[in-house]
Amino acid sequence: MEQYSSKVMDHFAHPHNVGEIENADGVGTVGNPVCGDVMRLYIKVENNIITDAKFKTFGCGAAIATSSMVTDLVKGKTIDEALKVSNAAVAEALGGLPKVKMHCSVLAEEALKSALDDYYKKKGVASPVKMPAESGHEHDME
Amino acid sequence: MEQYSSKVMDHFAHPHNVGEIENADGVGTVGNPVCGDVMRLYIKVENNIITDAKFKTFGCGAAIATSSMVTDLVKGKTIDEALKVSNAAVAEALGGLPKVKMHCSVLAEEALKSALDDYYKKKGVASPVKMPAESGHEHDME
Amino acid sequence: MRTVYLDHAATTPVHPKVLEAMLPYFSGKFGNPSNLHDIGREAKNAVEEARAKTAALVGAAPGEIYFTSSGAESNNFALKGLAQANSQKGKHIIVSQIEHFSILHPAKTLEKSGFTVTYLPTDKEGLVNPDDVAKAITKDTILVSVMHANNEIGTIEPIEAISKITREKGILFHTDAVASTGWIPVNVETLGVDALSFSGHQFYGPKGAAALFVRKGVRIKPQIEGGIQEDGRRAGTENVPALVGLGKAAELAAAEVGNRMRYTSQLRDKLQKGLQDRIEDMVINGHPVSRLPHNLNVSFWYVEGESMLLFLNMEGISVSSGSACTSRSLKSSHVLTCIGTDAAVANGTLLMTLGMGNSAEDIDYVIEKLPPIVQRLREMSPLYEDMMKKKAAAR
Amino acid sequence: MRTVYLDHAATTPVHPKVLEAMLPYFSGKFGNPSNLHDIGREAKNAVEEARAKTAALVGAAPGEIYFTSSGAESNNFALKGLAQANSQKGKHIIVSQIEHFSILHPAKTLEKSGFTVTYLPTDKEGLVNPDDVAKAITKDTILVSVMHANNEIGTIEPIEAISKITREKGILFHTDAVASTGWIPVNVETLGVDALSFSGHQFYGPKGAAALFVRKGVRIKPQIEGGIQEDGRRAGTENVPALVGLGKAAELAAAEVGNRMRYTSQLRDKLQKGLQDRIEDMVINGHPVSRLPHNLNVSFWYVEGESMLLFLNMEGISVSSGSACTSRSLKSSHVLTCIGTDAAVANGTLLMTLGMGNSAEDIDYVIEKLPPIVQRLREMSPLYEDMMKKKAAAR
Ligand SMILES: Cc1ncc(COP(=O)(O)O)c(C=O)c1O
Ligand SMILES: Cc1ncc(COP(=O)(O)O)c(C=O)c1O
Repeated sequence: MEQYSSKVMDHFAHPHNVGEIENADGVGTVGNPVCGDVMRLYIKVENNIITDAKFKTFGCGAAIATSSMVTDLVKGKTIDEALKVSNAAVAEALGGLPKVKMHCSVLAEEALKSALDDYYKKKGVASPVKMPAESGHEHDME
Repeated sequence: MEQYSSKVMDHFAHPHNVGEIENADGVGTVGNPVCGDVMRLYIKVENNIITDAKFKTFGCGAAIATSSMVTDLVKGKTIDEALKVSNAAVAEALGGLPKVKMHCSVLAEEALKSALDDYYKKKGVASPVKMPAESGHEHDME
Repeated sequence: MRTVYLDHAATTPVHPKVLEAMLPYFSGKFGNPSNLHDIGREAKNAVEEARAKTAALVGAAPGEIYFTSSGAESNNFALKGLAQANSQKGKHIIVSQIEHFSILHPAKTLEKSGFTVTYLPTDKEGLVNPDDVAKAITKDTILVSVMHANNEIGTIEPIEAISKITREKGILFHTDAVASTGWIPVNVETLGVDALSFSGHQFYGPKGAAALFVRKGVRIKPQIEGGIQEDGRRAGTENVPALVGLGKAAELAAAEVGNRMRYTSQLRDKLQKGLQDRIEDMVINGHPVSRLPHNLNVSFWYVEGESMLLFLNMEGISVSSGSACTSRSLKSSHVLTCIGTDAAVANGTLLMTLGMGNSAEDIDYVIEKLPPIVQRLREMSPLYEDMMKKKAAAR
Repeated sequence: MRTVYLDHAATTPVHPKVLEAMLPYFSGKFGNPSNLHDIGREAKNAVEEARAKTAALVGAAPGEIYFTSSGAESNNFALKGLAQANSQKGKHIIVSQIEHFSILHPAKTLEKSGFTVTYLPTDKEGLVNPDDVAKAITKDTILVSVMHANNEIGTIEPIEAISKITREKGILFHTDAVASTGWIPVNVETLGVDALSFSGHQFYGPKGAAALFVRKGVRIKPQIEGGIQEDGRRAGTENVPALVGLGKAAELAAAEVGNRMRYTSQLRDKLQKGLQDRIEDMVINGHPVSRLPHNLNVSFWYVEGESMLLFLNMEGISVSSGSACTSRSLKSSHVLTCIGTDAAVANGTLLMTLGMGNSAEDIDYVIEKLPPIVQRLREMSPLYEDMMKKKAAAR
């Protein structure tokens, strides 16, 4: 395995936005303890803008760092903007991820999309969210 | 390969009885350059006693040492006594030989027998010499 | 900051006396043992002296020791070499499911070339049942390989009971003693095995030097072919300094093994108790008694292994998550799967293996540092959140 | 007494800078590269740095270098691994008759498992004819292995001409560059090969560290299985200090190879001329021009090699009789047989290989000491006696 970037280690050692949001507007939980990662992402939405995002994650260093980064990235974004946040953007913002850990960024994107999907459902609106392909764990992109 | 004993190295570095005997009473040449050893043994016989023995040898350290030793051993012996000198006796007198070099002691015995055989022939007497089995090179005894 | 190395099952530092023994053989006495001149002889003599010492550690004759470059090579050599050389007698092999991959992968390769392999399960504490071995034996069985001690959970297998069975049936028995050698007594006569692997870097010897014991008269097919080294059974110029180091490490281990057992097991017990007293929902893996003295393998519910490992690393504490050899792979341990550890908690496993360089203060330090790391990660864990909510709801 | 080491083809001393580079990795930075903590990382980084340097020496990418424990292992890995992984395309292999036994014996083993092998002869100077390679190729051919330079007679083979042919036909080409690497330029692009073996202890690196270059995209079946090391292609805990040493030796060799060629060839030529001027009935083996710069292989009529070697050893001079690897066996060299050397004179062969530690005075010393040894042994030789008598009779 390649080494984690210093940015990954930073977000792992001092993750941003850890915790729950009471009465969140959207919550998404993805992953599986058997596979080694579970992410739960909470969002607070006001006037179509994500005013707060928090996470809880069971997983490796990269899982925690991508959770931290994805919550950072979406805060202050509109729902439409947040929908465009990709796993590649998360990985890039972290200064890259080891190949074998790219699936963690995919999981972070999934957690976000799942929370947004939940937000639409809670609002009673048809969800435009397309979940990424469920290929996370064999993902071997660069 | 095990190491040569100090006695072998002694006889190799300072071999006894190197040379030819002019008008020898018996000469025997055994071995083959292709196999890596050729021994030629000369004997001088007076009153049924081997009064002198000399050798020339093409071969490895053990071949030279066994040649030196076998000539030492037979000098002063009667023909009958000389006929009983075995390869094991030569090897033993040298403080042992590495397994893969035991064939050299066999060759030394053969050279001696061949010289004795020649002695009988030259005398015009039926030779009682039995040459050792021609197994020298695969010999792997201890 | 204190540094505490608790990863001796991955590798050990070279003992200063071992390095001292090796040093003359790099640039000074650098000969090739195959050469007949004095410089070659000197190297040859050093290798043979090392062979005698290495043999003595496991109670073998020097002529029964073949040097290799690693435990993995010894295992490959044993499994493939014994199977190939004895296939006229049959083509069935028995191994346990908790073997190291350097046994399991060669077994798979042999399956592809016409052998059949039975993979024996273990009980929940990692023990192979000798009765299972007896039942698995068919007329076609030529080889059994069960490890002496497991490198992850530390369980020591009932090798003597198994060898009784194999001897009765005239079947070859190999044991992988890479994890045990140097830490508990290992003797090929007592164990009753026909072949046994061990590796220097696991007991204060150098990397690159390992051995396979093969009982006199047992046939084995060379895997690295084309040289007169190792009695024609393993080609390649001998790694003289490393073999000298292995010999020295073997000598030290033979003299010290009792002390090592006492010292490390007492620290290990202290560590185990300290963690048990401070951390809830923690599982000790492996056998409670028949276990390597320096081994502690623990699974923590709701947290993942790598993140614990990384936080411990920041505190100067080195441990493994799962087995050393798979710690860069994503799969959770096949050993924990075999003993039936819940897959969810298997991912939260730490392997801590102690050594002679660890002190009681080191253990106190780990007992101080690990519980808050586990707690912090649990507070970050959605699985812990769910459990707490369930608990609260039940109240 | 002066000591003159003329056996660099058997092994070389570790360069002081190489040993210096290795020393921190035994007891200090002793980590297992598979481990994720800092101590493991440090070792991993050291191995990857060594891989980059080792790759650079032969013009490869770091990802194309697989570390092994010896040249013999690299050769076994190449021949069996490439054949096994590509057998769906065909089952015919071509090698030369003068390959090292670590190619020839695996070839025999492959024959037993269904492959067919063509063994190409050479000319009297040890050259393989590229046309012979072209003619030997069939539809079923998947692999050619011809050594870069022969370790006994030093002949450098026309690898580029052969690789032109194999590339056109889409056949894999491996070359054993164990004897050449570090002594003449070796570049996988220029040579046009798909796989190439080399070994550290042959060029001032440590024993126990060698490499196999495998071109990106070429499939090879692991021979030591069951670990994630070497990208899953060669299991076993990495021999970190030795690999660091190999990297350093590669770096030194890359910088120095021109100098090594000049320095050793000039001394070698002096030695060759000195002996030719003083000793009759002497044969220089190998190619007069396309030959390793530090190689001198000579056969002397009427005398046997070991006895010369032992007398030279008493004078402090270390040489080999025949190849290093067979010098403890009784058979005369298969290489000399292949080039048609008379079997009688083949047994009187000395291999002298020079190095950077040899001085002009050393060569003068050998030129002084060897002729009387040859003369003394000739005077002891019945073959010489016969020849002299024949000469006298003819006069
Ligand atoms: C041409 C050649 N190939 C392979 C080898 C084997 O290399 P090693 O000694 O590293 O096993 C040698 C050894 O001398 C050699 O000369
Ligand atoms: C039980 C067991 N067998 C084999 C091996 C492989 O040994 P090596 O690391 O020397 O290749 C290991 C390595 O940790 C092991 O623990």
